[in-house]
Amino acid sequence: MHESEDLLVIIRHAPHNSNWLREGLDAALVGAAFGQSVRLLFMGQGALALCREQQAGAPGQKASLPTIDMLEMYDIDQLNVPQRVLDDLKLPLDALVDGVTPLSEEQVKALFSQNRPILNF
Amino acid sequence: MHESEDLLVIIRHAPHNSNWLREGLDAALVGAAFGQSVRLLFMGQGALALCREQQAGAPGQKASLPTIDMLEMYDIDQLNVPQRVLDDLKLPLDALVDGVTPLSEEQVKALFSQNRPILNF
Amino acid sequence: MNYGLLVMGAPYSQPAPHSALRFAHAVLARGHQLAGVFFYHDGVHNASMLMTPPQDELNLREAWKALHKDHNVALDVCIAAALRRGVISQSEASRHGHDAFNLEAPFELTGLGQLLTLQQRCDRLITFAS
Amino acid sequence: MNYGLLVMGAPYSQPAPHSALRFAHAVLARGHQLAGVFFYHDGVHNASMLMTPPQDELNLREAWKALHKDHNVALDVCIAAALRRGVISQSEASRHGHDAFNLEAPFELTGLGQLLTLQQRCDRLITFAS
Amino acid sequence: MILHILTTPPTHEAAQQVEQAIQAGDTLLLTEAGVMAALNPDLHCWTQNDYAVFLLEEDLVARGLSSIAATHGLAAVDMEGFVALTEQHAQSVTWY
Amino acid sequence: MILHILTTPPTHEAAQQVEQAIQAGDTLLLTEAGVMAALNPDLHCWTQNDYAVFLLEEDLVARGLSSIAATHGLAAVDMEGFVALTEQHAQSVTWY
Repeated sequence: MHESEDLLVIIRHAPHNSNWLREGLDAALVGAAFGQSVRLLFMGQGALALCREQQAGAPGQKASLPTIDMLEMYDIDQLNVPQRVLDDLKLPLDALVDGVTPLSEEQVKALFSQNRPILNF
Repeated sequence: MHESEDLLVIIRHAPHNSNWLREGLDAALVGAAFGQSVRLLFMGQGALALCREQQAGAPGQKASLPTIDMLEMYDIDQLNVPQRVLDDLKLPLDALVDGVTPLSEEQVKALFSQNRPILNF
Repeated sequence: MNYGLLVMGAPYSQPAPHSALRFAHAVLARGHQLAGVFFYHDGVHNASMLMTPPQDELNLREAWKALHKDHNVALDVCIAAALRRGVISQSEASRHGHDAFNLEAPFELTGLGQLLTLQQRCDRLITFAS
Repeated sequence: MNYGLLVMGAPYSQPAPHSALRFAHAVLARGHQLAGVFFYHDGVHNASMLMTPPQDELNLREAWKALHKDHNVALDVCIAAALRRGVISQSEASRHGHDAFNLEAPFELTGLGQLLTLQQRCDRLITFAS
Repeated sequence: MILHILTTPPTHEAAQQVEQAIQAGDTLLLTEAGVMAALNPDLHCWTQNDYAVFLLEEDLVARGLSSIAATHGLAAVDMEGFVALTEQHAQSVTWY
Repeated sequence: MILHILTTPPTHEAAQQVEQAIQAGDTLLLTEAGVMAALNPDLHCWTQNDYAVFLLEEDLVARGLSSIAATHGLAAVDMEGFVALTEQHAQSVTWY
């Protein structure tokens, strides 16, 4: 049994490229609905999930931004992204939705603790 | 309608990682069975398809080396790999099956001609 | 011109079929012919009758079916790629001892040779894969 | 110890389920318990009764079924991920107006909450994805 | 002349592979995840002069990268423009 | 201590991501396509001393890379060893 550290859900896939993003966010929402405190870490292309101007895609590809907007209703207010990811992608912070907190390399590593359940999408 | 240049089939996926390798080789074999002259170009991880020591994988993952060995029976004897791929992967030529021809950067580009049908796997 | 499409991604999991569908309509809108779509690799899942997306999302199989109905586009599915992925017609299902099936017309299970034929008879073969 | 597995790849297309199956047997061989396997993302295709690999290849669904029979391992499939990919049980099929279905016991369609429950009640949750 | 269609981000192996295949006079069309290249105007594809490069507008818009691409002055085509490019090139290769 | 499982080649984005997450004392297990790292003994994971790295033997064998890994003196575990690693680490993360 785990101690009651919060669930860390890692999102590494961009909108529209696969169903990974949506299915990762679903896992975060269900964790929150189960009463877990959920922290989200966006790595790599996952940071694109936070772009404020994203929309629906080609026919059949629903927008994922409404799910991002829904997170706060589930008390998921920890939206973290490594500063290094923003630098590597050349993604300006002001292109992202509000409430995103960039993390230093040490802060990222500190999220990985053996007592914390982790789901990596 | 295309002129009768040979079919170029590009293989870019390694054994056991997906079904891309097998399905790409199948396309080459069917092209040959249809009377097309087929040339194979192995790029990126696809070069691993040529490793002479490869075997079957975990349960349910069949070996693909027998298919490589079968190519010659279908008169597919042009097994090309960019020299740069071998360099990048640090893959020694003597770890590969017989009959592989490394190509220079110019030779690789020359394979791409608008009159040649291409299938990219 | 006469076009053919090769689609190698599964609906909802990969953008390839969604892009391909939109491209298909744009090809027709520009006055070209679309001879056929060949589904290979994970693209065979486009043909599944059991695909059940949420009600507010487009059912891609129905969209391909409409393309066939309205523009007579052939919808060919590689039989070897389909069977190993659990996409199967009634006749193949009974041949392999299954009670159910999930592929029916206008989708047709065919050999890979059909792809090479499509490539030869079309002016353009465009691949959609992600 | 008590183990749970999360499998997120399709048979034959991704190595993840093949690795997971072999890991499952090794876990049991070392005297551990295997409480359950949760199939998510493209892993839902592991449950398809219509999967028809060539005769000289292992049928992965049958291998999972044997694991359930011999070691009482629960085989849970995420319902939302499964339905959009065309993997569906008899009751869900009739609810959605399909004449056929391709998932039956010992595989069970369940909610994603089952994954979080598995993670909480197991000492180890190991993810297989490629 | 060949139309190369790239559906992966610039960090993906396929982006290096297209560089090995593309020749002067060819055209490169970035679609799906390929439009992530719009974030970085220093990438080789934007700084070279051997071949034309276009982004697919609908994929830029879907990912919220349309205004960034415009800021960087990068050329985009819509789906009709994609079809036009296939008309102009006898052969196409998709890299994924 | 966390067991990190990497299933992609060293060129894949996931290989960079695991480097951002892994800490001194953790363990890295390379499985599936991850065993391609055996070809290049100059990779960071082989030259650092902060964490232990293992290759999964069955995936090396399947890809014909077993003797190359042995030549480079790289450590491999079998499937039972994989289970043993999960026993020793309370938490695991798979990078794919």
